[in-house]
Amino acid sequence: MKSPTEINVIKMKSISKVYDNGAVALDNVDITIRRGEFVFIVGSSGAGKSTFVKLLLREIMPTSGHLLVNGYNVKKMPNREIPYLRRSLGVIFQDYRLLPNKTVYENVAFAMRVIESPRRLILRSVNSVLDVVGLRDKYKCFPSQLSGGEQQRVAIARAIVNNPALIIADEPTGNLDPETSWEIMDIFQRINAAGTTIVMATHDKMIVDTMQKRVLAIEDGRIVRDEASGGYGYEV
Amino acid sequence: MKSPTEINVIKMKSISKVYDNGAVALDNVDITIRRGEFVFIVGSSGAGKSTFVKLLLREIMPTSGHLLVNGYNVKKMPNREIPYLRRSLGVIFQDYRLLPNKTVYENVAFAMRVIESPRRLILRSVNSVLDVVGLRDKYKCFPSQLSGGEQQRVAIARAIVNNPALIIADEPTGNLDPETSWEIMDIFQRINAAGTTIVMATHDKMIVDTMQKRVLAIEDGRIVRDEASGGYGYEV
Amino acid sequence: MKFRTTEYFIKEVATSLKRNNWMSLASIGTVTISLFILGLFLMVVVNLDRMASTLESQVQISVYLKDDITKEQTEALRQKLNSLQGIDTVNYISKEDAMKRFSERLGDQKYLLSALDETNPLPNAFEITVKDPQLVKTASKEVENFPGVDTAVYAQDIVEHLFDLTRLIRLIGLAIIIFLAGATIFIISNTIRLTVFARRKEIAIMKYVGATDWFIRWPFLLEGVVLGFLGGNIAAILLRLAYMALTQKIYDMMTFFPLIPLYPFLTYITIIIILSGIVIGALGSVISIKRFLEV
Amino acid sequence: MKFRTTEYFIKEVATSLKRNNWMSLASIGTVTISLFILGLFLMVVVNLDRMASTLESQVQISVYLKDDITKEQTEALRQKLNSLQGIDTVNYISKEDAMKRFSERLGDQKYLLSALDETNPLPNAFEITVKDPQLVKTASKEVENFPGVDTAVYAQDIVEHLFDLTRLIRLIGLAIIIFLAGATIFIISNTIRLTVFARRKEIAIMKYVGATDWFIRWPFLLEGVVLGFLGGNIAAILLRLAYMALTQKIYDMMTFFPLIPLYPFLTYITIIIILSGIVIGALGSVISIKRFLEV
Ligand SMILES: Nc1ncnc2c1ncn2[C@@H]1O[C@H](COP(=O)(O)OP(=O)(O)OP(=O)(O)O)[C@@H](O)[C@H]1O
Ligand SMILES: Nc1ncnc2c1ncn2[C@@H]1O[C@H](COP(=O)(O)OP(=O)(O)OP(=O)(O)O)[C@@H](O)[C@H]1O
Ligand SMILES: [Mg+2]
Ligand SMILES: [Mg+2]
Repeated sequence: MKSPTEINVIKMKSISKVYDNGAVALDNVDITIRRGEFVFIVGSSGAGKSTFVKLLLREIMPTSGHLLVNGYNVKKMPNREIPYLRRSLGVIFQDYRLLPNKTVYENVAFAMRVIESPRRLILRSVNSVLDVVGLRDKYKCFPSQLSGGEQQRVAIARAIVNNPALIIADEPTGNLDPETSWEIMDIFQRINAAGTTIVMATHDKMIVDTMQKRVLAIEDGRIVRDEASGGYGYEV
Repeated sequence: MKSPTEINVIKMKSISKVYDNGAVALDNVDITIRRGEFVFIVGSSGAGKSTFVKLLLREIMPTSGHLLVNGYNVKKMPNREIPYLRRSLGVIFQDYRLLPNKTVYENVAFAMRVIESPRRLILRSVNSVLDVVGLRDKYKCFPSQLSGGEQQRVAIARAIVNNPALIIADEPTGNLDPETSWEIMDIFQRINAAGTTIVMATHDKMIVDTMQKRVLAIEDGRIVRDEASGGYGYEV
Repeated sequence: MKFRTTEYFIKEVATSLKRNNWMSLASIGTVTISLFILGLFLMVVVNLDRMASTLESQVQISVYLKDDITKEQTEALRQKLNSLQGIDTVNYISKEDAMKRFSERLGDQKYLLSALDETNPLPNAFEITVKDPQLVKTASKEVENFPGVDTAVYAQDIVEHLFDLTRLIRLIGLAIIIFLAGATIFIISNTIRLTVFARRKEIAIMKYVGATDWFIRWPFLLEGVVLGFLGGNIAAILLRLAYMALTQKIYDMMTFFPLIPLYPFLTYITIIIILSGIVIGALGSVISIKRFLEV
Repeated sequence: MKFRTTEYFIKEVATSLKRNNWMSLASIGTVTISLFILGLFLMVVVNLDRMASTLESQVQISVYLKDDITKEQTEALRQKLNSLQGIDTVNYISKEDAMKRFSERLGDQKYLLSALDETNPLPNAFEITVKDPQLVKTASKEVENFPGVDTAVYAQDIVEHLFDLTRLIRLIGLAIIIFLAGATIFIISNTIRLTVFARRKEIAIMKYVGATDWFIRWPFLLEGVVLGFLGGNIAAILLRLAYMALTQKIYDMMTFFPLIPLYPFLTYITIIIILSGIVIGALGSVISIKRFLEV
């Protein structure tokens, strides 16, 4: 991890993203997120939340602007450094992205294998993190043998197993029941309390309203609200 | 569609489902759902909701028991009749299942092509249903060019385009913001008012609590609650 | 199946070929190369077989005549030989002709003939060829008993070697063609299977929204036919070019080595190759999607 | 790379081969068949080349000696011929030997010799062969000027035809081998590409969770090596069996048709085929995943 003492974990300066087909997903976004913050990204379907997330791990390139994540200059970094940027993050993808040919255990362990952790540590960490998300007894299953929510929890386990300094979660509770969602939020809160920055795109009004954390609202690719401790913001 | 006058759209008698790896997903379930009902299936992650749904369209075979859907004897029907059972249903899958090589328009139209609808009717119906879910301007996009919520809405559009007598929705609002979710629920309510039976597995406490419809609660594969007009049932 | 569905299938195939373009190209490439190899060796083997037949048909029996028979007797003998069953050609070689040939055959040792002092010890003869070379032995035995015939001889060991050789050529040729045909079928259908495998999820989804097996199968089958047809065509064109070039090359280099003439040979090869492409492509597709349809 | 990672990669390959088992089998099958075909024609072409060389090396120059030279002069001539550059063998054929051979060659026309009245018009001769058949012409010219030599002759048109034939055989053989090598590379790497394509999403996911290109590449590369090695081995074993069977068959049928002896020929072929399998498998994998790594 580069410059771990940097105070700004994420720094976006007039970032825009226009997809190949002309869809404008982000439009001149300026955002700074500091170490240790817990930030909700809210916004209606297609507002640009996932685009925001994808920029952070350089899954996609910003069309214009300047972006710093964990000290990496995302736009200008050489390709061979991308893996190191990604290792400094824990990402929960909206579509999970589990390896279909690997079991639950192997999927979570994979995140540790890429950083060449010792086998013993892998065994210990994976088991404990599977415990945390309540999937210890499913460790041998393949993703196709899991329910939607179980898959989502494997994705969560993989994202947190390496204790990254920044966790980026795209809709991590979309397929979880309220009870399990709260368990996950509990975990996030504890991780956050230990100093980890958390950025979470979500639709869950109840969670956002209850937690009273910083809220970034995106609409049509623009930041329309940035409250230090706010609610979901739409009345229905 | 077989026997459209049958009063029971779904009739499950002591249905059990044990997966190949020994996981018991449904355990001796007895359920009857009548024409025109609106039923929520709730339950924690891994409770067996999707298994319930998958049985209805014969994606999986029950291990034991007796199951009638839209007049089809799901367990004993010959393979060549399966497509006709499925055409009598509109299914929204938890993982969307859009055709990756087809555009939004083609995906929705596909459900009409399989029943060999006339081209003019396809054009009209698909456009109007895309309007309903708010994706008319994305009709040319491929699924990979859509946000999570947009993909989910394409799946919804495909399920309702043929006006099926029974709509089965597995977590249809998991990736939608509250506002869009309510729009979808509005549509469902209107379709239901016109006589369509709707079975919807969901985690959305707010929706279930507000709508006050019949609620089936599954826990560890067993029906633990069946209320004519209930709430989500868990306090958090 | 309604007309609009047929129309839809055709559009489907065009769209699919375009959207899966590199997979389509990969399949066409594989079909082309496999069928080209198959066609090449088919042409070689057919040519070798022809050559073997030519060689076999050139085995002759020399029927040496007694010195004292008359023109009429000779003529009668010719009739008799001609009417013999299984005889192909009958040629009269006078002793003068024989001497001329012999002196040519001696080449640089021609001066040996000067020792003969202008006498010609060679007999008059008929040279006969038989239709089925297996008949050489029996025919020569029979002919030896005809009136006016002194002896009937043929190159016994050469003939037997020749039969061995042609049998071997045919055997190996057939083995190669059968093996290559099997290999072609395996490789093409394997490639198609892999492209279908890459699309197995699509197939499952189609079934989940109520498509019948044939509704899914038709576009794949048509696609297989198109791929096989295109690959087969390219292979056929390349084969034509190769054969023409080779014929020319061989003709330039060694005129004594006759290949089967271009037409209608190339037409047959073209038809065989294109048909093989279509059939393997169609069957490969249909068989490959079978296991993915069971959802 | 740490040891535990190497260990992990090896386990990965084993697991992957097992979990993608039919794709692995499909790849091995394709490698086997392609390399078998390549190897088969490699063996055929090498044999034909050998045969062509044998034929060429048998071209002789007959050096006819003047009738009046002495034993010493003959001996001196032999020395001179032996010391000539590019000469392979030198054989003395006395006029008696020559007559014996000639009478054998006449076969059923042996009675012609009776007309010679026991005189022997044949000269003494040396038969020489040259190392490089291209030298035949110049060598025979040179030898003709040696003292005691009458004429030096060789079968001019046959030699020229022979050269045409061997050149053609070599040319076509080389063309076929190059073409088949290209086809093998195409088909194998195409198959591998399709199996990698079926796993493109996995590759992308690995990159998204921070794997370096080489971390992803190694297991694929090793898998390619294993597939290539297995396929190559099976092909090599089949080739050995085929060649042994063929040698036996040909030996049984026609003893005059000598193939290259089994060893070390088969050893070379085995090495070439297995190495090709490994190299194509490894390169095919590495090149195929390249475009999927760019995420
Ligand atoms: N193909 C399968 N093979 C083995 N086990 C399975 C398979 N599919 C589901 N299961 C198991 O069956 C149980 C019920 O799964 P199901 O998908 O029905 O849950 P669910 O209620 O839909 O959960 P969620 O809300 O998370 O989607 C789970 O424990 C799951 O692990
Ligand atoms: N690869 C792509 N190519 C073209 N357009 C895209 C692509 N990905 C997303 N878009 C478009 O960009 C916009 C923003 O998408 P994004 O995925 O960021 O939305 P989101 O806020 O995550 O929505 P959701 O809550 O539904 O997941 C959408 O209109 C979408 O259609
Ligand atoms: Mg999103
Ligand atoms: Mg589910």
